[in-house]
Amino acid sequence: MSFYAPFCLPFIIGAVVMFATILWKWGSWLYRLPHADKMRILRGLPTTRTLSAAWEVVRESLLHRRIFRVNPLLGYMHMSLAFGWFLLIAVGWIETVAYLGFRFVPLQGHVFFKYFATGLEHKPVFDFLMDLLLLFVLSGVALAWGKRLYSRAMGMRRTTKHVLGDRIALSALWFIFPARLVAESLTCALYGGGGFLTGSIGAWMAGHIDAGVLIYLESAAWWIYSSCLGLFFVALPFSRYMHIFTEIPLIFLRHYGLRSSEKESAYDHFQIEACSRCGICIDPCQLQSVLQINDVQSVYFLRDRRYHSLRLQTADNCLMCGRCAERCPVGIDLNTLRLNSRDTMRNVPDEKRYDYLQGVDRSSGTGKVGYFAGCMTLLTPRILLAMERIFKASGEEVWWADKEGGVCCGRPLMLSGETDSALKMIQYNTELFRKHGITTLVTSCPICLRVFREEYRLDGIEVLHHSEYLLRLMRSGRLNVTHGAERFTYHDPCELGRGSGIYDEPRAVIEAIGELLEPAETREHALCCGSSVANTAISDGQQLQLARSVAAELDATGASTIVTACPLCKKAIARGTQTEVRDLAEIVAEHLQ
Amino acid sequence: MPVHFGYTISKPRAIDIDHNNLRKSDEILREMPELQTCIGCGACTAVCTAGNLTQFNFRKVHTLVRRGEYQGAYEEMNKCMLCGKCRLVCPRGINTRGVVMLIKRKLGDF
Amino acid sequence: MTAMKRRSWSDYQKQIADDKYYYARSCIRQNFFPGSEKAFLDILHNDLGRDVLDDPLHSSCTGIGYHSDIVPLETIMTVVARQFALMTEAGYENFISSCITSFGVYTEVLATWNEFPETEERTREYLYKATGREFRKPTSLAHTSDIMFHFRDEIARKAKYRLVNAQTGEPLRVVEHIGCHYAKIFPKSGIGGSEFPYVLAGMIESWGGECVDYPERRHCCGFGFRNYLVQANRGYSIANSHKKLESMAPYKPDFIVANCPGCTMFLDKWQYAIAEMEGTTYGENGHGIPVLTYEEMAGLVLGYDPWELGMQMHQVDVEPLLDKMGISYDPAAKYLGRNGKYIDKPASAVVNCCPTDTVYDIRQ
Amino acid sequence: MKRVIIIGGGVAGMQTALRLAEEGVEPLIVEKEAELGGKLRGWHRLFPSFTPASEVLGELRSRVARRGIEVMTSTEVKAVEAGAVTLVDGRRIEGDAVTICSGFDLFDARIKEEYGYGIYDNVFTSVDIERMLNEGRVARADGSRPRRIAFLHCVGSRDEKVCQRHCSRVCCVTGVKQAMEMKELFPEADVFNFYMDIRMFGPGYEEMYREAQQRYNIHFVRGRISEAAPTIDGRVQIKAEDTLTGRPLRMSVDMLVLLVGMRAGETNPAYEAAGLGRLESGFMAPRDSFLGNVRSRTEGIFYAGTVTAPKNIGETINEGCAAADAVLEYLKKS
Repeated sequence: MSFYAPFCLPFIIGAVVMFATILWKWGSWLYRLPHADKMRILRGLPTTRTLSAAWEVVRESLLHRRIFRVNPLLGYMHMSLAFGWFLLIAVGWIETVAYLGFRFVPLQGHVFFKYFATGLEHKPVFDFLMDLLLLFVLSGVALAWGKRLYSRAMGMRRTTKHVLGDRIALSALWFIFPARLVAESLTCALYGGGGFLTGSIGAWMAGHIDAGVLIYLESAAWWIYSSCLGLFFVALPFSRYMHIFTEIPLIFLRHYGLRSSEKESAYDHFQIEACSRCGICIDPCQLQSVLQINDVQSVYFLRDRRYHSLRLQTADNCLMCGRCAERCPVGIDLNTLRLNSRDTMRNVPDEKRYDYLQGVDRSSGTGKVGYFAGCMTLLTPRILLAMERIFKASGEEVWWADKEGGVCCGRPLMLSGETDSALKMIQYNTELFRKHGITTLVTSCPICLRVFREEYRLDGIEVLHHSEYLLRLMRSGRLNVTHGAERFTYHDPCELGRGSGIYDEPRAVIEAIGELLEPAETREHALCCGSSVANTAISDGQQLQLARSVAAELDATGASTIVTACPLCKKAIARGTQTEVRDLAEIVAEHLQ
Repeated sequence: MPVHFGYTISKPRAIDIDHNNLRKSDEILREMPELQTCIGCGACTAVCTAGNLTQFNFRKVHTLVRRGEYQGAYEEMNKCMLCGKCRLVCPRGINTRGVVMLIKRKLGDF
Repeated sequence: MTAMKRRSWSDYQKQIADDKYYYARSCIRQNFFPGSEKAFLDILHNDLGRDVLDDPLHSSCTGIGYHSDIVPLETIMTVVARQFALMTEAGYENFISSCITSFGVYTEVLATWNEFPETEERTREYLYKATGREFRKPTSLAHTSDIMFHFRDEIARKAKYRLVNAQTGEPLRVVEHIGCHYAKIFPKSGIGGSEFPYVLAGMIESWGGECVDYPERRHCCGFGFRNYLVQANRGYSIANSHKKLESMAPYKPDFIVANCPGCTMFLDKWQYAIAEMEGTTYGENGHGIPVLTYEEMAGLVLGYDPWELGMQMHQVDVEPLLDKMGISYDPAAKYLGRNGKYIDKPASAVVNCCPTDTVYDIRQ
Repeated sequence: MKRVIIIGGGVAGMQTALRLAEEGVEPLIVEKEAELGGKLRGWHRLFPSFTPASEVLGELRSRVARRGIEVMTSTEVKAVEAGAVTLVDGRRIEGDAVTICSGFDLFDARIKEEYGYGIYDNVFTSVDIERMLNEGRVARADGSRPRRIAFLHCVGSRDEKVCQRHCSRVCCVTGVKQAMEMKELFPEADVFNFYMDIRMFGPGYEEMYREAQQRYNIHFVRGRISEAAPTIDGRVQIKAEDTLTGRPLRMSVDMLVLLVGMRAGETNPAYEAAGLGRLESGFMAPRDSFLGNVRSRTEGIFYAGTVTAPKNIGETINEGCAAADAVLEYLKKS
């Protein structure tokens, strides 16, 4: 039995191009990985991480569990296409084995088995199974068409605007399975067999169409099917469908501990090309929903970066609130990729920069607990005064790092991509903390907190956000607050919540004082105040628009006071509402017993 | 061979708009038209961390840049820590951090 | 448009005496342009038949010391009082001064006495104690350029040459430069006010020339006393002349005329310094722009011999100008003293400049 | 019927007359020019709404005509007293009250000689610009399009040197308005406004200023031009200090526009001779700044409009009504 017919050619060429390209891409990325990352892979391979990664591949790449969480219909659509196709291939292979036993069958033999197997005795079980799977996939295709018409049904207000290459690949993909259905049905019409789907349609065709025409049509249908496959395969490595294969190594590498950092690395390619441009990141983006900015979201950022057409304007226009990363079904570290893009585009190392910091020390007080107010807290002195009262009430001896003004923590510089310059501040502040011998560092600014925890090397110094610190004081009985009937709502600062994973402590503190009302979108899904230092592209008026929309959601809770735990959020939200906006420390200080 | 008499002809201190090349300044203002709305209140400089430690004066530097005086502007702007306090106090709502980065981007070669 | 100038000029008119002047010389002009003050006296005595007393008893007004913060106000007032006393003793009451800064000093002192009569009393007391002299304030105070302006039409009538290019018949383009102390301190003290004084422009127009209105017309020459006297500050001083020369150069002026000792010297000599320091030369073929005193200008118009006027003392050669005006002169006599001996010559302002074949040098 | 003599037929005079006529009093407007309208006749569009001045003027004039208010044009007043005025030709007109609405005079820019108005071809005043806008053709003296225009604020305002200590108030916003008009006519031109302070006192003025900066890209330089001089190519070289950078600044411009201020009306000394108070600025002194701001020291003589201080059109119209009310109250009592 020969497994070759001229119509197989497009498929064969497509498959060869696709596999060659993918292998070349993966190879070069792996080759260019930093040495430390290569070692991580080698060390991780023989461990259970490999198994858990494989399990995640099944869950995410085939079943698309995370998309189900976004919207069940959307999840089913992705699952039917991915898992359905996978099963078609897998069951198809088993079918071949069942028919022919274990012998070499070329790839096209598996794929076009129906065409080549006309002379063999039928196995109705497989006919039924394969038709069922085809129906499964076709239902996904139908949903995909439907999504184009009405995406809201799948929980998406907006979908991605695709580039031409993606559209070609998408069209090819849409036609693969209908073409297969028609081709297989025509073969059934001529030679009999087939399951409930192909068999029935084939029988119907045989009854209505002249046999001569059928032969002609059959040949054409298989050509079309093969061509669609070939076209899709050629387009795949260069289009968004590269994610189908890239997500798999990404999951493994992630399990081996590889991460993106503020400097670009070869690992970033796995993340970038694992993006399916599903567009789930668009809806959560407040720049889109409030400001109608439509071309900067993570999907577009990754696309532009992948095709080397990234503009600084796009890289800069992001609040880095992390709402998109929270929803990304592939789990791409979107903020870090944006950061290292900014680093590439803007970082200019300058040894002499900030030399003027030498010898600056405006700190006061002595104590093992150091308090770092941060630049923004200096513009919200109520927080500073509240902290002063709290420290006094708890009997804590405090070293005030920057009450009279200090040096910035360095996070804003990092966020803008001037990574090397930020190290100057990091170094300066680290030395300052060390010099004064503190063991605990408290800050009321989540922006500072994040960089202290992630970039500073403060071994031996415990870094706490003041929400954590306050709760600790209250739990240990050093701070007693009165509980009243006041109704608060809480705004999660991005850097504190999604950034540092601190959600419960501020809530516990508030609940000790009064009633806490949650806004519609809260915790991991909380909105950004809009004044994020990460965004240098939007205007003051746009910041205000964002603040108003956030404040509206907080006001809708009916709380009399909006509480937050970030000086910048406090200032930003206060611009958008008449309701009082206070820092956690302020309400604690006010309710001290 | 120039003769040295023990002094040199002082260079004029005046900002000469005819002589200055305003192309970069125009580009900057095109990208950030709100910079023109600066009313010179100086709140940005007053609040500035770098300005309190050095001679750095954000208001003055961007005004000079607008007049086509680019010399040294990049180095001056490099003193900025980008902490963003100035943006919070600007009564005109100017995106000051954006201005710092824009000027640095445009004047990196001066 | 010139109508407006006339209007502003008519707003600032001052009384100028017709005859019987008491003449106060300048300290520095006699070194820089020794022929000019003599020319003034000659023109007034011989051509115009006026009475001018050139009193050997009078002294410096100490203006240079005053403007260099060395001489205190009381001292300069007393010195000025002594000059007035000499004038009173000689029986004159029209005081004229050859130096712009002196003129500014006399104006300032008189204005001070007017505003604060007690200072006048004190000055009278100081003068009497020191010298036993007493004085009357002059009935009119004028700068010698005011006098020349006053007689401009009379001079024009007697003119042998005019400020006109003899070959083309075109009026010469003249840059006029007024010393700062002439009217910038007291606008009323100058003819035509402080912004656009008419004193030199009037002479130029009367004698056939054309004033150049260039952007830095009102700018200081840069002398500035302290700024020049301290060597370290001289770069600032020269920068001012440099700015003026740069500004006037596109207008291709035929010559500069000034009414201040310092300005005339600096606009002339700095041209040489700039050529040496920067290699920039001005004027036709880079030969420099001749700088004249108004007495020299009047002298040329009246047909005086240029070497008699002391024009060989200029850094920038004046021969191109003389040729343009069609004035005949003896090139060989340029650097000969009264006794016929060679008196040496200043360094040529024509340095770092190409066509040396056209340089006027009698030794070649 | 009571008769009120109104000196001056500008905005204030017309509005006062209209209000009086509405209340059944017979006003008589004495106007020295040949037609009603005062300075408004020379204006093109009014800040901050860019309303054509002719709209306001036309409406006021037609209302005056519809009411049949008596107007004496080309008639100049020599002296004023309570209840009568004497004309230059010696005639005496009697009435029951007098309202002085004689307005202001424009500062003569030629006095600030250093700016070269009347000396250099391309130095203009704000009034010239309004005139050119009305004529429909703004251009340099040689007819060419300007590529760089400078406006100088406070010419004849807040200047001790010309004995004009007061602020003329409206020139700031006029400067902004004209700068925007220039930018609309010559989008490729650079426009610089040199100011000492920007005083945007009225509603919508600050917004207009901001728009001029952000949308029109007009450069505002804090510093007063010290002098103007001609350049060889017929432009004007100006010098100022950019005080916000502490550096001298110079440039040549194709047009220099002087925003001339308001000076006290030249007939004000004549009113003073009649025993009415005058301020140091030369404007007439109202009885007090609050409850008596449209009354003179003399019973029966009232003020409206810029005869007492620089005002904009809206304020002047309001004051016309206020003065008329004060007159009516006075007439009721007498």
